[in-house]
Amino acid sequence: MEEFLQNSGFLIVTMVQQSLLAMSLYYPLMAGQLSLASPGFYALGGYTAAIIGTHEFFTPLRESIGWLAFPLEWLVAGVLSAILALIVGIPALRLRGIYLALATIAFVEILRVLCLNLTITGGAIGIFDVPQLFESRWSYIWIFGPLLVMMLFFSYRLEKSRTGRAFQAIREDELAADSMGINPTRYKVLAFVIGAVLAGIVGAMSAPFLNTWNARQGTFDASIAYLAYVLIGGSRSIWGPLLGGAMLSALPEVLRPLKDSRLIINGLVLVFASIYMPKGIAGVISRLKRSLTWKSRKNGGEA
Amino acid sequence: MKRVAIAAISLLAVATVAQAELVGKPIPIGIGVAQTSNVALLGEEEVNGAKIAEKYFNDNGGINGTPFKLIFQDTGGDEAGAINSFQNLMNRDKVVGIVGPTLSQQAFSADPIANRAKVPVIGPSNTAKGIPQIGEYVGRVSAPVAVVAPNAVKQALKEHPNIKKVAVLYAQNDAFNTSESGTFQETVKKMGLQIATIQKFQTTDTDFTTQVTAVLGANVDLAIVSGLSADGGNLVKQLRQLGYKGPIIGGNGLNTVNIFPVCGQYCDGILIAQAYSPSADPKNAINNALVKAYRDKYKKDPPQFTAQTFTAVQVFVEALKKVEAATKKKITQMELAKVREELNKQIRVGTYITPLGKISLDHEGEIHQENFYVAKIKMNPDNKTGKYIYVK
Amino acid sequence: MALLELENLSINYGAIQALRKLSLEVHQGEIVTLIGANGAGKSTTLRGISRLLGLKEGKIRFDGKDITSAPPHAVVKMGIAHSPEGRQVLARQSVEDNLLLGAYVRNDKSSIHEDLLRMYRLFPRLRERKDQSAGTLSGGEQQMLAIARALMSRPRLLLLDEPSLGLAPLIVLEIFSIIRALNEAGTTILLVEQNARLAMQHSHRTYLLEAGQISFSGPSKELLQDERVLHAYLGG
Amino acid sequence: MGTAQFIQNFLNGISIGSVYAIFALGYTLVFSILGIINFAHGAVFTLGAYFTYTLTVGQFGINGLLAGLTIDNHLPFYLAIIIGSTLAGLVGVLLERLAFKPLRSRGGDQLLALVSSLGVALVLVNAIQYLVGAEIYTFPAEVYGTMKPAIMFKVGEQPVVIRTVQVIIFAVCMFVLAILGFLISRTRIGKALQAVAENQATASLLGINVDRIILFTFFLSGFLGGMAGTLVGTSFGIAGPYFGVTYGLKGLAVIVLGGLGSIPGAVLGGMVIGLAEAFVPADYSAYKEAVAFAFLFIILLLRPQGLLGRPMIQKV
Repeated sequence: MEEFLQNSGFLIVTMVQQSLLAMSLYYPLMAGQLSLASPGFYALGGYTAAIIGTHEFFTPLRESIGWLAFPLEWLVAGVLSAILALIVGIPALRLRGIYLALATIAFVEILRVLCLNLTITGGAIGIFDVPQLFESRWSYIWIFGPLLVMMLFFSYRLEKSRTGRAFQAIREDELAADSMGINPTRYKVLAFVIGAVLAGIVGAMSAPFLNTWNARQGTFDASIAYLAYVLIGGSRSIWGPLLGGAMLSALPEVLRPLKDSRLIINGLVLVFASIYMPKGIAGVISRLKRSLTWKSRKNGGEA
Repeated sequence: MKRVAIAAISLLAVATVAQAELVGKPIPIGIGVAQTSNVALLGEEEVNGAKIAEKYFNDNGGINGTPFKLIFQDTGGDEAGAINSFQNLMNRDKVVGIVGPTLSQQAFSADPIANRAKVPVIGPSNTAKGIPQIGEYVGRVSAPVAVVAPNAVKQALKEHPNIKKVAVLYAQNDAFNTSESGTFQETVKKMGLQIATIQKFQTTDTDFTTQVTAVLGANVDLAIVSGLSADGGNLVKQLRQLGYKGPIIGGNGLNTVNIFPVCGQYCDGILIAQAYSPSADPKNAINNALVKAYRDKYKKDPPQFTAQTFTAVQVFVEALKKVEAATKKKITQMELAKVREELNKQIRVGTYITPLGKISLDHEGEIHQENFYVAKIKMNPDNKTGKYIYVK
Repeated sequence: MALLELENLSINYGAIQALRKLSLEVHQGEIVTLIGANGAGKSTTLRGISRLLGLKEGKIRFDGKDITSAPPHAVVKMGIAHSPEGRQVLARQSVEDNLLLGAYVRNDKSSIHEDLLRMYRLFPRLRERKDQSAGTLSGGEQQMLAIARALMSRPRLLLLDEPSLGLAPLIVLEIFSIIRALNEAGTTILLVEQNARLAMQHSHRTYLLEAGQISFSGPSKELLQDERVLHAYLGG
Repeated sequence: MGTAQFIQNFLNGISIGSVYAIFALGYTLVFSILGIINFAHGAVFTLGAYFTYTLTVGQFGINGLLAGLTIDNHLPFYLAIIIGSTLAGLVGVLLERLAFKPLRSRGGDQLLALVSSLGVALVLVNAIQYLVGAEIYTFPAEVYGTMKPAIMFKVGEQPVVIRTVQVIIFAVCMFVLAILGFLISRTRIGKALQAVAENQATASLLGINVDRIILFTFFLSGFLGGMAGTLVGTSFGIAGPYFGVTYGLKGLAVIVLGGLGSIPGAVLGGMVIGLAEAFVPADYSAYKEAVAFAFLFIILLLRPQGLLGRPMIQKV
């Protein structure tokens, strides 16, 4: 068992981490907004943690509070992400559909070029030797895991709340929601900020997890990867991004024995998954569940 | 039933911990470089070097008669991929040491993990500052370019004493080129020359018209280009096509035969700062062997990353031999953890005569390389192939 | 023999069954009207015939040939033109381009031009606006355009969906006289209409559609006298 | 900035812009008809360059399955680019059949087309690497005959220069734009294409075989992509399997700026972004990369339909 965790621990934690990032896309989507900004906030969070963790300016602070520096990093990353999300979100969320997605992609790219050029972000090399919270990669499950559980619980509560119903209403029909007295802009920005804060915190947790941080984290490729997680997982329930993120991020590793052709197969899986699972993995599961219960009821009736 | 299962599992766990693992036979050495993604252009050169080294050293008796085998795990181009590759090599493939990863950024991510697991790593192409300092198990055979660059500038001045104004161009999204360019800029200033313009680009760029016309507008006498093969080669080509006639210095990233097809006839005359030269020392037997094997197989001279990866494998092989000499035991009869520890010690002892010339790794794992080279590119009449003519 | 024959046609919209085993016939040279309440399945029937909608079951025969599994464009080629409900003109294209696209299935260049002129004679208003983009036309003009465009394919069977929708009474009368004229010139017509009385006055036979099924059918003249039909659909 | 400098920057901008534009033409074509972004366009672009390379030079490098293979029958460049682009067009057709059509006929979420085209891109790029490695392949300088590599003229005392191959790309770009313009607004198939782009159901009621028009569009897009890939390849070399993919992102900025789905818009968008990049002052060249995206962000806020686009009905 220990050996298994030694070897696959990093991958398992990565699956949780990517699930969380997929979830960060899900909240705006709950309110009908296709935002691909998460990698930007993920990068911001990572830089926040890496800078607080390594910059000499923060040395006295780190020395005085010890391991509490880590939760502090998460907090600061969350707050900064929220502020940036408000600045970007308020103008950008007037856009819809693919236009919003494109605007958020632009945001991610602008941020990337900025990080590549600033001194504080370490330029192309980035920031390395980021202080560690745990010795082994597997132990990072103790921060990503609880965050995942918390987010699941949060999503569950959110869906049942007034806010969640407002999101739903906007997703179904923004104009109708508006006429029902729901302020679409407010809720759209709120959903965007929730996703941004989550991505920022995940980034702050990931900098120690990956040992280093640079401008290659949080790019257009990541935007598209997260979108694939949500769509292949299923965009109609929180389980979708969770499953999609976990499975798609594990796929290239699972295919590792195929060597040279592993990414070809990975691509084929994406194609077939989108064609044969239009409602995502979550959709397939709920259909299976339905057909099973239906069958058992039918069998029960006949008996 | 359940309890029995748990007991069995814990027994197994105890057993694996208690029963110390021996090194497999043939002795496994890991190669974790980028075989996919857009970094694969560099990774492929490394794979080729590793494969030639595997054949060469096994044909020459392996490790005192015991053969070794290389195990390849693709890192892809990102940090997580590098970690996954290293984890697989260390835990599943049970390698004694790892050659990799391709990029410095990946090294900052994956090397600490190998270091904590006490698995020796030799970087074949990680040149950023701070790599050997990651930990005691991390070393490299790729010299940080600070020592290489000044020579090229000196050579250019020797050939063209009238140089006054210099243009510096570099790929800003690449760690190596950014730091190399920094060194170039310092050198230029120290020599009392004027930096007339600094132009930045991306390794993914192809069109350099803006940068080139800025250089032309600045009326410089020397252009120094730090880039990788595709972008650097294109930049040189466009400089020449648009009428730049002065000397060009290429950074170490241009030290690859891969640029020949890119800039073709326009490659002619570029001064290249080299950490490896296929032709500098005709008496270097091991380099001759590498060059011959490479030519036989690929019909051209080996690029620097190929030579450096070959060297990394060579360092492992020779250090393994030293481990056997020191412990008076066969590697295959030793515990894996012990071999890794001893191997790491031996890597840092003594010198190696490699295709890079005479090198050693200091206690930190930093390479000390006796010779650096400056070469001038001479293109063949077909304008597709060429050679590096060693000038210093 | 019937020109068009529907046999036990069933069509689903998602989980909702819009048509249930509907059968009807249209003979060569007829004008047949399909009337019924909103949501009874009138437009669905037409969309089924022109193959815009997939069938759950049933058969469609046109001129003796089974077209049940033919794609929509093939159906047009065989001689069925469908002027859809609402403003289904190509708004970005000019009026003339819309008309020429109506003749997309034809290869006889010279007679296409003749037909174009014929349409302009039938609908002078379209001639006035021929270079305007279709999106700028009024509702009535768009309706005319849709009909004219359908005619440009020289159909043997014309499916007309709500030609009077949203039009001023005078224009409605104009359109119905055109329909009559077309029919006299040899085009068979299947008509769906809200304005049931008017449609029945201009047609040979009528089918009454209720909840996806035919509940009544017969010669229009007889149905116009029928108490129940009068009561339910003709507001009298 | 002097006149000469201004003209030089302008020419630089146009020449960079033509590359963006020529990439974007096929990209925007598929969007115009299906309302989706085809992420595999960059891969088809790359593939076209490799096809033409195979037909003209036919000499493979040292990595991949085809390592060391040499094909002795060489075609003249003009023939090779046509056949190579046609092959790329056929790949486009295959792409539509395998990755897009099944989604359409199953009525899945339109966004899934992004994922499946991404999957195809992944397959193509890695298949290329599997076959020919990640090496750089270049066309011989003679493909355009014996021309001077650059054109130089003087404005006042100041020299102004431009690479000949850039002039060729610009000319081809304009030529293609004219041909496409004619094809789309003057021919039967072009009219049908416009009808399908506007409303597929209505188009099918006119007897237009929508499926075939979509297929034709993908062929055209692939053909244009393949040709663009070849041309750009002659200018810069084929820098590995990711060569075209790197244009994908900036291509998005280009087609949005010009107006999603607008063909003249793609050309205009390319030129505008090329010019904007060219006029970035030398001291800020590090931020040049961000210019296109700053433009993208701003244009989306001010005029989401782009410079030449029509106000859009939501498509996806």
